[in-house]
Amino acid sequence: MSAVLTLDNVTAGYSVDIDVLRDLSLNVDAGRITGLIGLNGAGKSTVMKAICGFLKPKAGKVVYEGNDLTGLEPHKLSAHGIWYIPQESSLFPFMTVTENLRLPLESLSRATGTPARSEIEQRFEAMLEKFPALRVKLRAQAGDLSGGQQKMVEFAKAWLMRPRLCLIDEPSIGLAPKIVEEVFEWIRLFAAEEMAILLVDHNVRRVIAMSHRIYVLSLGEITASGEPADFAGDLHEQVKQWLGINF
Amino acid sequence: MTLLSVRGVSKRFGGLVAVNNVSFDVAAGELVGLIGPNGSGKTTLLNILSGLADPDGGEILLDNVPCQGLTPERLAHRGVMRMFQLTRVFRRMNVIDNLLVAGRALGLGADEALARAHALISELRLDVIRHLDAGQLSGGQMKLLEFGVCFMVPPRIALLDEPFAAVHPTMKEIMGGFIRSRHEQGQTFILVSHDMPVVVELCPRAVCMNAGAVIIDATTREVLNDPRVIEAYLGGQAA
Amino acid sequence: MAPSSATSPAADRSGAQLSNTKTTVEFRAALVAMAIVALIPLGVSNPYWLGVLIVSMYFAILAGGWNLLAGYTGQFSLAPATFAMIGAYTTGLLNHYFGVPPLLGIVAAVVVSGLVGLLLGRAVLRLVGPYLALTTLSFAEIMRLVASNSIDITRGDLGLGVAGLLDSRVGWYYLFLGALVVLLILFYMLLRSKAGLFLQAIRDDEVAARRAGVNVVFWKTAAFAISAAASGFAGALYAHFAELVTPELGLIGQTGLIVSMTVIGGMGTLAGPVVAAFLVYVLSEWLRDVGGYQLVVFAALVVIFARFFREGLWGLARAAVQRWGRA
Amino acid sequence: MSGIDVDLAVNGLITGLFYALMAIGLSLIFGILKIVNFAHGEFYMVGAYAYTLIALALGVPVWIALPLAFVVGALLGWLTERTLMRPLYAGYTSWGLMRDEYAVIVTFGLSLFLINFVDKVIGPYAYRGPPLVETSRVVLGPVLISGHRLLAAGIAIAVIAITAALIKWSFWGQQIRAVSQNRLGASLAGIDTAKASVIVFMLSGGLAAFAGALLSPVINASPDVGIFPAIKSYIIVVLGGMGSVPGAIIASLFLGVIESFGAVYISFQYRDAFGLILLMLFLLFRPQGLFGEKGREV
Repeated sequence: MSAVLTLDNVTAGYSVDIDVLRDLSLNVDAGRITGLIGLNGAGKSTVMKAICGFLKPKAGKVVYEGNDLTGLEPHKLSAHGIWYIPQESSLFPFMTVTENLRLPLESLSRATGTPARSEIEQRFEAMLEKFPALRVKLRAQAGDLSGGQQKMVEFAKAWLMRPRLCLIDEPSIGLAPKIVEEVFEWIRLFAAEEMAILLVDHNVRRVIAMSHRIYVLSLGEITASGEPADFAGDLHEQVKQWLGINF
Repeated sequence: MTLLSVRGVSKRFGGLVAVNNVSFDVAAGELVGLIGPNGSGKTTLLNILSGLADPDGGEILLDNVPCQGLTPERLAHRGVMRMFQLTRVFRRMNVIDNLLVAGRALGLGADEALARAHALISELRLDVIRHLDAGQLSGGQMKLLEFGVCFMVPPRIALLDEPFAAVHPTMKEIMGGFIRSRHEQGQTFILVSHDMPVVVELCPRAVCMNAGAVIIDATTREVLNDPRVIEAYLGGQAA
Repeated sequence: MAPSSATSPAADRSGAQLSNTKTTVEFRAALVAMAIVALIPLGVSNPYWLGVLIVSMYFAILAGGWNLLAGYTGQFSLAPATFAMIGAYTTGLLNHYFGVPPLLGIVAAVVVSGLVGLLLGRAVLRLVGPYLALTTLSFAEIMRLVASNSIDITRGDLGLGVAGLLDSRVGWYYLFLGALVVLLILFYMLLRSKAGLFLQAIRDDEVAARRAGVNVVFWKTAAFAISAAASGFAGALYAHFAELVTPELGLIGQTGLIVSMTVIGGMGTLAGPVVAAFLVYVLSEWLRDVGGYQLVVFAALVVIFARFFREGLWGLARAAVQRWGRA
Repeated sequence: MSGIDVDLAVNGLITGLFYALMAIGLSLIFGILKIVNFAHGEFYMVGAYAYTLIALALGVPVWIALPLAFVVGALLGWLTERTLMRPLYAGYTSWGLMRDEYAVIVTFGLSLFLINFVDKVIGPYAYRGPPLVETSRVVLGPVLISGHRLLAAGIAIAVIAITAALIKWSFWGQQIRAVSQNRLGASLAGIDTAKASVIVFMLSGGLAAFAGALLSPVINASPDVGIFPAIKSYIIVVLGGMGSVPGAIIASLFLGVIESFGAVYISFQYRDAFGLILLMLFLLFRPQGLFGEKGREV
C-alpha cells in the first residue's frame, strides 16, 4: 500500500517554544481511511493545519505524492488534489448553497483547466444524486441552514472537488446523533470512491471501526498506531494507557 | 468549609448546551482537578466562574455570597483569579510591570507590590527576563508570567485553564512545584488539564464533565477508574 | 516609591526598565528639552520665530494630551483638536458675552472640555478600532459645524474676538512654556502612579486587565476626560494669545498634525510627542520658507514611521543609545 | 406631494447616487480587511484632478478623460495596497502598534500626504472640470436639473449597476465576497486572499476617482475637496452595515434624500450634520447598521 501523504518528523506550534506537535510522523495510504485519535485534545487540528499550510512547520516535511508540500499556501491545496473539511465552517454565509458549492470548483477549473466546464455540470448533477436533500436547498443562503445541513454542504463541496486526499476534522462535533450517522455515511461514500482520507474524530470506537490504519496522538506525539485488529482488546484499558493513567 | 459552591449552572449557545445544570462544591484549601474530553464545557464553566460569561441559570456562591454575573474585575477583587489557556499578558509592558498591574489593582501599596513581584519572579525563575517586554517572551515564559499575575495577591480561589499544555518539561516542573507548595499553604484551586499524570499527582479530587454535565465527582483515582469517564474520552456520547 | 533602588543595577544596563523608570528617563529628557526651549528667547528676539515656538508649545500640549489617550490607553480618538476648539470657545464666549476675565475663562474651559470628554469617553467605552475612530471623527465634525454655523452666537467662520492676556510676546512664550512644563509634571505624576500601569494594561489587553482587577470603565473614561481637559486648556490659552477664536481650531487637519507629531515622536512615550511637536512645527515653518513642502514631508514621515519605525524618534534614539552603549 | 417635494426627492436621489459611487469601495475594503480607509476621500480628489487636468491641460476629450480618471484611481489603490496594507495580513509578528491603530494612522497619514502633495504640486486653487455636455437646465415637470448633472446621474447609475453586477455575478466579484465572508473557506476554495485585497483596493480607488471626475464640473477640484465626500461615505457605510454593498447603495440614496429634505425643512446650515448625528447614534446604539446582521452581505 503506497502512502499518498507522509508527515516526516513534523514539529509545529504557534509560539517560539510551545510545540503543539513534536517530531510527528505518519502516513496516509492511498484510497484508504487513516484515523487520528487524540485523546487529550493536543494537536489533532494542528496536524490538519500543518498539512494545509495554515501553520508552517518549524521542522520536518510534508510530502504528498512524492512532492514536498511543506509550507504550501492554503489556496494552492485544491490544485494538488487535496481538500480539507475543517471543524469550523468554511461556508460563505451570505451566498446561496449553489454558489458555495460551485465556487471552489470553478476556481480549480480556471486555475488548472480541469475539470472542464461541461464536466462541472455533470459533477453537479452527480453530486445531487448522492446528496438529494440538497436539491431543495440550492437557492437558500448557506447561513440560514441548520448545523446538520451546513455539514452536508461541506461534504457535498468536498465530493464535487474529487480530491485524491481529503482531510476531515471532527465532522460530528456539535451535531445531533441522527445527523452524526449521516455524516459517517458520507465518509463511507468518500471511501468508496477510493479517496484517501485522514479522519480526526473524538469518537474513538467509530474511528477504529472505519479506519484502515489508526494513529493515537497524545500531547503532540504519536503514542500508538496500528490496524483495527491491534485495537481489538479492552479499549478502556488502552484509553487509560493513552491517557497515562497507570493504576 | 465550603468556599465555592456551584449550583445548577447552565449556559447555552444557540442550540448547543455548553454547560448543563452543573453543581459542585469546593472547600477552602482544596485542589480540584476538572477533566473531560474536548468540548465538554470546562472552559465555558471557567468563563462563567470568572465573570467572562453570564450563566443562563443557576447560582454561584463564593463564601456563601452569590457572585454569578459579576464582572471579572469585581470577581478579581473578591478573590477569583483566572489563568487563560491562550496566554494573556500585557505585551508591551515588561515582566515586572505585568505583575505590578495586578498587585496595584488589588490594593497593594507600591513598595509591597514591587517586593511581591520580585519574590514571585525568583520563585518562578523569571529573573533573567524580568526586564523584557512580555511580548518578547517565549510561550512558556508567558505562561509562567500569567501564573505569577494570578498569585500577586493570593486569591481566594485560582482557576487554572490548561497551564501545562505543550509547555517545556522544566517549566511544567516549576509550575507543578508552585501549585503544590501553594496548595500546602492552603491555597484553593480548580485545575483544568488534559495531562492526567499531573492531575493524578496534584489533585486529590477530580470532577469529570462530559457534554456540559458533571458525570462524576470523586477522588481522582475513582474518577479515572470510572468506566463512564473512560467512555466519555472514547467519545461514545457527545450530543 | 523608589523603583531604581529595588531593581538591580545590572538590569538598568540592559537598557530595559520598569515603566516607572522608563517614564522617569523620558520625563528628564523632556525637562532637558524644555530647559533648552527656555533659553531660546535669550538669543532669539524675532517675534515671528517666538510666535512659531509658542504655537509649537500649543501643539506640544495637544500632542501630549492625545498621546495619553491614544499612546498609553490605546483609545484612538480623532477629536483632540475639537476639544481645543471647545476650550477656546468656552473662554471666548464667556469673555465676549459676560466679560469673564481670561484666567477664570481658562479654568472654565478646562472644566467644560473635561466634562464633554468624560461624556464622550463614557459613550464610546465599548467601541474599538475603526468604530471608535469614526465615532470621534463624526463628533469632531458635528462640533465644528455647530461652531461654524451658529453665526448668531459664534460669528461663524469670521471668528470671535477675545480679550488678550499679556502684551509681551516673551511673556506669552514663558506662559506657554510654564503651562507645558506643569502639564508634563502632571502627566509624569499620573503615569508614575498606578494609573500609568493601569492605562497601559488596558491598552495591551482589556480582558487581562479586568482579570487583574483593573476598573477598566473608570480608567478609560478618566483618560478620555483628562486628555480632553488638557486639550481644552491648550485651546483656551491659545484663544487669548491669538485674541481670536475660529472653528478652524477644530479642523481635521489640526488633528492630523497632532497625530503626526505623536506618531513621529513615538506613541506611548512621555517625551517623544512633546519634543516632536517642536521639531515638526519649527521645521515646517522653516520648510515653508524653503519651498512650502512642510506638510508633504510630515505626512510622508507619518506614513513611513507607522510602517517601519513604530516606536517613533524616541524609539530610534533609544535604540541608538543602546547600540552605542554596547559597543 | 407638492412640486418642490418631487424636486427635492429627485435631486436627493441623484446626490445619493454620487455618494454610492464613493461608499461601495469603502464598504468593500472594510469587508475584506476590516479597516476604514481614511484616505478614501483623497482618491476622489485625485480623480477630480486627473479628469480635469487630462481634459484641460492635455486636451483629451472628456469621454476619454473620464475612464482615465478611473484608471488613475485604480493605480493609486494598487500602490496603496502593495506598499501600506500588507502588514495587515502578511503575518507581522511583533507589533509596535496594534492592527487597528496601524490602519487608522497609515490611512490618515496617506490622506494628509495626498492633500498636501496636490496642494504643493498643483496648487491650492480650485479647478473647474469641463462638463460632459454644455446645456442649460433641463426642466422635467417640477424638477429642475442641469444637463451635466442629469447625464452624470445616468452614468453613475450605469457604473453602480455594472459594479454591483460584477460583484454579484462575476468570478472576481464572487472571490471578493467569499474572502469577506469566510477567509478560511476562501483560501480552501483556491482564492488568494492577498490578490483579492489588491483587487478591492483598485476597484475602490477607481470608483472614488470616477465619482470625483464625474462631479468635477460641479465641485471644482481643490486639494481638500475629498474630505466631505469621505465623511459622507463613512456615514453611509455605517448606516448600510459595514461591509455590505447593497446596504451601502440603499443607505446612499437614503442619506441623499434625507439631506435634501432636511436642508429645506429643518435647517440649511446644518444639512451636513444630519448624517453625522445618524452616524454617531448608529455607532453607539446599532453598530450593525440599518439592516442588522443579515444586512452584512457583501
